[in-house]
Amino acid sequence: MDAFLTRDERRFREEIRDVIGRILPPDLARATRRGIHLSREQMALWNRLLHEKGWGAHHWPVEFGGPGWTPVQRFIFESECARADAPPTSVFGLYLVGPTLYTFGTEAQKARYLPPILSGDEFWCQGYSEPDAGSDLASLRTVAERTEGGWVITGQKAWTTEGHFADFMICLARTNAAVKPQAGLSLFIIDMKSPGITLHPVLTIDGGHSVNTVFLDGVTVPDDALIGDVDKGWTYAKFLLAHERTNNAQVHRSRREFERLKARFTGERRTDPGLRRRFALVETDLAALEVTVLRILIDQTQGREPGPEASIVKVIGSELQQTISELAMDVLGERALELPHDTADDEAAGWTERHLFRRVVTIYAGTNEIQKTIIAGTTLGLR
Amino acid sequence: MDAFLTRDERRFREEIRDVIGRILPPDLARATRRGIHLSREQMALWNRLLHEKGWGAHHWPVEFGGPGWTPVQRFIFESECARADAPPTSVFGLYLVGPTLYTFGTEAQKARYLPPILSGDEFWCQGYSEPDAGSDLASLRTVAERTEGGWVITGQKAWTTEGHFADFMICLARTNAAVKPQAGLSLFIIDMKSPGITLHPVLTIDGGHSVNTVFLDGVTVPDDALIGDVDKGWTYAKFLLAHERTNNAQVHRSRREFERLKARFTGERRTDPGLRRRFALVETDLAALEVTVLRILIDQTQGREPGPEASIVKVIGSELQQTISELAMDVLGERALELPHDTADDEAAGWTERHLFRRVVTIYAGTNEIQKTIIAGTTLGLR
Amino acid sequence: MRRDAERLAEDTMLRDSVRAFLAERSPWTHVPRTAADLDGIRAEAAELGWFMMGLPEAAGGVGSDLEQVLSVIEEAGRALHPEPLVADLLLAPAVLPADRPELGQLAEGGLRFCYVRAGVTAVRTGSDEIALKGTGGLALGADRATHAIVAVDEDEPALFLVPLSPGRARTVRLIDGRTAARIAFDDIASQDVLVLARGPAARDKIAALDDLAVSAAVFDAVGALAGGLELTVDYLNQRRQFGQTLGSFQAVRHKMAEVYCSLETLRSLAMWSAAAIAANAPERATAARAAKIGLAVHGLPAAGKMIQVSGGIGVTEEYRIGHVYKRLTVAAGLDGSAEAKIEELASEILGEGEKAR
Amino acid sequence: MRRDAERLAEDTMLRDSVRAFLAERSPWTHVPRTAADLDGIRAEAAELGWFMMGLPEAAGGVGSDLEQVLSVIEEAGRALHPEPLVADLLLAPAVLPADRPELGQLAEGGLRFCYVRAGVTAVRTGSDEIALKGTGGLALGADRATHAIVAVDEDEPALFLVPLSPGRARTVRLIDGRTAARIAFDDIASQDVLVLARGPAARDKIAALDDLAVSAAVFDAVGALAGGLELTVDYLNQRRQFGQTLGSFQAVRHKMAEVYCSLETLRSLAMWSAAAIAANAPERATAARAAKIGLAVHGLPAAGKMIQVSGGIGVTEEYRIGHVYKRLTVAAGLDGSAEAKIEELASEILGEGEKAR
Repeated sequence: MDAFLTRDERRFREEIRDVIGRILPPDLARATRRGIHLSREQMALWNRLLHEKGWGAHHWPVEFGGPGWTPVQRFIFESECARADAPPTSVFGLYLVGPTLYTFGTEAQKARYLPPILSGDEFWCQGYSEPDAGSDLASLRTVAERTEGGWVITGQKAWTTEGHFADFMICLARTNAAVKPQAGLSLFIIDMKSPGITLHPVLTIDGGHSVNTVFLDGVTVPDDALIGDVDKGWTYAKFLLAHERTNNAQVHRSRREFERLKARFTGERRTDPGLRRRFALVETDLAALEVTVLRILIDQTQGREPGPEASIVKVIGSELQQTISELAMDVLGERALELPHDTADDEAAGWTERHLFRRVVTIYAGTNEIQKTIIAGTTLGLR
Repeated sequence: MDAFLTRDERRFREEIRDVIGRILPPDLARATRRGIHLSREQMALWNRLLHEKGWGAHHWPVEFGGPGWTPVQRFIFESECARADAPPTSVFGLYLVGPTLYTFGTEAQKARYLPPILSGDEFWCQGYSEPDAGSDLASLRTVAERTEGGWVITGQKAWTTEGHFADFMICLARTNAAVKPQAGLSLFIIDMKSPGITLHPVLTIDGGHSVNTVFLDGVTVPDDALIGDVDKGWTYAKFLLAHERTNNAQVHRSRREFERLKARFTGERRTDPGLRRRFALVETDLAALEVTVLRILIDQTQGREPGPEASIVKVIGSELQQTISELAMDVLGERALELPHDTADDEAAGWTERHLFRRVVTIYAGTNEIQKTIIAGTTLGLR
Repeated sequence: MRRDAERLAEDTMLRDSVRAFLAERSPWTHVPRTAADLDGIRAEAAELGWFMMGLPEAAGGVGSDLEQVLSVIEEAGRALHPEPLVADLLLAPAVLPADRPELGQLAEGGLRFCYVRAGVTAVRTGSDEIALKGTGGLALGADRATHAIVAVDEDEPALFLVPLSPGRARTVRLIDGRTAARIAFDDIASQDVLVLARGPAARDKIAALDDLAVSAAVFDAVGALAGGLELTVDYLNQRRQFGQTLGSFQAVRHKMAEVYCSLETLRSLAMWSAAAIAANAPERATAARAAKIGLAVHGLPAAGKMIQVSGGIGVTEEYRIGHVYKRLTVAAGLDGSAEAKIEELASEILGEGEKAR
Repeated sequence: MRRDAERLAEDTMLRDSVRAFLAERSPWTHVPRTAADLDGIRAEAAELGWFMMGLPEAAGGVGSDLEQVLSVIEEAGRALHPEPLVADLLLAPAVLPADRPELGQLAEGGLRFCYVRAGVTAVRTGSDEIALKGTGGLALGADRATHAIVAVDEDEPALFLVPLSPGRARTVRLIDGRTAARIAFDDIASQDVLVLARGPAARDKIAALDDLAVSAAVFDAVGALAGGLELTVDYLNQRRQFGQTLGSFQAVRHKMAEVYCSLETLRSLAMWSAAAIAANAPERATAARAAKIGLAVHGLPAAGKMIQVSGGIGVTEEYRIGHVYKRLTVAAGLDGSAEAKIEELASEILGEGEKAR
């Protein structure tokens, strides 16, 4: 992708690469290669190390602690983090809660909650989805009732990633049953240590634990736990989904993993014509996705609104993640069939776990079917 | 597929192969290889030659002139015809009109119309589709009005293959506007020489002419032109669509063309790993389709109703036809880009014409989308 | 496939009884079964005569044909039954001489076989002494097997029966809940190694075993997919979103139609390979190759699509459809990749690419 | 791609004017245009300055950059304009010395170039005499070209400019309504052959021309697809079936979303190759390869899907979408297959398969 970068940006990349090379602990890189369910400690450590450089939240505005980078610089930074096998930072605090709070929160909320997200000291989870409201948030049933000086929240949240070690939940709850389903929702901050919260771990298809079901049984929150206005939660939630969609493409992780896979693809199998062909096709699609993401970011740099191509990177990126991990399974052969926890082969364990877990990427954050419906309607104008 | 055939069936195959080898004129075989829009004379000649052997309508019951073969014998016969590059016989008379008439027609209709179909002396076209009723037959607008001693038919028929040389049309027209759309349709026989009929040729994407739009402007037909009962046309039409679905798989033509393509795939390109891989995948899918068709036929032989697998062969077979012709285009390279009429390369001309024309096979006879909806509902029971 | 009415009725009865037995005794659970549990199920299956099905009559067989034995395998796949049965029901009966006492013990459920391919070589140590060297490839059930059928596919091919002492191989737990092992043969005493075949006869037998193993693996996969399809249709007809059942969405319906097309395509390939094995037809190897290819290019994506239409629940460990996907992943990954079979098939139908250069 | 506001405004103005001109002067028809008709359009395009765009300023160029010239190509693709423009707008300006008189004639629309790859060899007949041998591959517009740029890619690579006498090559009509020819060079007098480059410099120039030609062909395809998408969305929003618009069916919507994903993927690859050419970046050849691969694996299937959702009308000669499909088929099939590019790309990223053996 060098053809798209300015000389300054390439110099910036060298600097970032150099710093990351120095600050990233090797066993964090190894843990990132080996699996996807990292511990809070591992993610927090990396967040803290970045924060020391002023890069704790590289996409936040400068006034809230961001480094003031252009979208292309962020692209480069993310790419370099992936390239070094740095662990992902926790997506909920940094991508979901932070922007929500600095856009819609009170000054007090910003002052209280943003700094510990930035530093990696406090973790968040999302409380949007419910057992009967996954992609269809309008039908969610968790209810928040007004009480003296606050709200009482009751309901059940599903697919709560990292809920078992989060400090807070950003929770969407119904505050008005009288209006149409999407209009009566509000956003709340819930302290996960509150009485009335019970968690059930949900194991995913790879056998790992990062997802939970959260039961909210009359959980009391104070008045200032409400974000923005009452009954406007759906608007806020939608606002966020429309931004940061490029994050869902996961293009940098895909690139890095694909480069590792190339290195693993050695010996006799390297002549397998079918596998070679699939490598070339992935290379093509991955490069195209990198350019598409860059197109969106360069548009942003030039002050233009993201064009319609922004709607497609989640669909393409998630399918590509699966294509790459399927190729990896075939490259690894028998090794990839062993239970990841049991095998001594780090690389194989990592691929197997990722491959299985990644059946989810075409389902979460709005299934690809829903994304396609949106593309057809909003982008293409099909009626 | 030999593993599925009895010794008698293999002997039967030898006999058929031997006869076809003797009676098929070489230039008919060449014309079949070179293109898809055969003339009436070419199709009629082959039909006549088969009729001389008693094989004019190999799938009809003995009492109407069929040879009395089992479904598996018919499979073998069709396979041998394709293998010899025999031209297809006209599908409308033999597969659509014949079975309709011997199932629902009067004795007089059978006596008048069946023998010339059997011998190849009279050709038929279908008058089901309309410009606004392709896959959605229930919305068709052609009207038949009762008159003294007959009916007057007015409307417009679309996608009328072979209409320009057919003697008769089997026409679906609305006879009752008072009932629900599908209930008020009737089936008529129309003499194509009747006053009031105008044809417009419709060129297809390959530049060829086999399809027409037919305007019916107050065309008068006698009472005995009605097939079966008034207002039952939809039932009759559906009955037929449910049978002979294996014909839509076109598995024998696909096999033959694929074998020819293997032979063409010589020289330097034969080592192209991507093309080799695609050949192997087609071989797999083609073999699977042959077995699936055989499964349906063997079920019939054993007196069982066709199982749910009968619904899928049109979808699979049509997609496979396209996959094969796409592979052919890549095997032929530049040669395949020349207008078929212009090129001296018979094989390339045939492939190019077929490739382009075959964009239609996933659309006609009920689009594959409609077939999938049927599979999901009727076969799988999705609600 | 071509059966008379009597045989068809017998087939149906057998299939129903196997399905009912597994539903009762081995209902699906995401929790791995204990060895004791599996032993109990095996003992009852033996009483039902499962392990006599494939035996020649001289060895106490009950005259079942290949199609019937494969229907048991298919049902085990449908139930995602974790015990590998292929070596016991099909491979051992195909290669052990009818007079071997092991067949009788097998019939009673007392033995467990595994089939070891790749990685092992044989060395003559004396005039009639044979020593095996090396560690075999990952073999299903090898961790609990009492006997290994070992194929050596070298210049002088050979096929051996090797009794295994318990606990000699480390159990490898697979992603689909089944277990396997890689057996090291270096320290097995020569006198314990029974030669089943040597030379060209061994080559033929190994080829036949390979095709049989692939065919059976594909029948297992067909069963797993068919069970998954049933489950998924039920789920889609119940679960509602945006005010309608999931099963009413056109995109979901079409995806499921494609799953069904894939399943029946795979079933056809499995049936072809079975027919070719039963007839020992020249197309036997081709059909087995095609079946393995079909497993990878049709079966596995179909399982993936069922996860997709199931949504979130599809990726949870406690829901069955993910285990269908994992069982097929294991089947596709064991005993040689589909990519290799694609290459073999290409060379078969087009000639060697390299030589043509 | 990274343009300041002024440049962006200029881009938009250019694109709009080209689109308007082609809509007015070359509205789509399935009937092949006459040569006179094409000549008339060309003369007007020349007056608008199209053929000056790619020229160096010394030769009368107007300072357009590659991105802008490619936007003209893309618009010509969108209009399915049958006249090939790539050799005139991009290739000739890239290889002819700035002082050649042909550039001036080109700017006025008086010349037509074609690019001939493969099939031609060069023989030294005297100290400075060159004779060309052989017949070139199928080259777009070669039937009407006044000059051929001929690449000889042998041990001693060379690049030539050859004037062509009218009517020397038989017109080959292509399926997409464009015309081409295979030019025989055997009887061309040596003194008529102008050597543009020789040796390593020629090799570099040929590689650059090849990448430029591929990139332009993909921009043409992107334009054709984008025009087809617009047409198809309109059609789907109008045409009704089963009481609703076709565009309201979920299966149709999803297929169209996939078409859009394919189109934007292809556009990204085209933009990458253009950026790499403009920067003469090391990734130039990789990007061109990827663009050609994308044309085959994303572009062509997307065009096929649009035919499918259009139904019956989609396969008629008088409707435009089939011609989009045919234009992409020609683009994919000319100048080396995508399969070959896939192989090249695999070797580039993985090393030679054969050597690793």
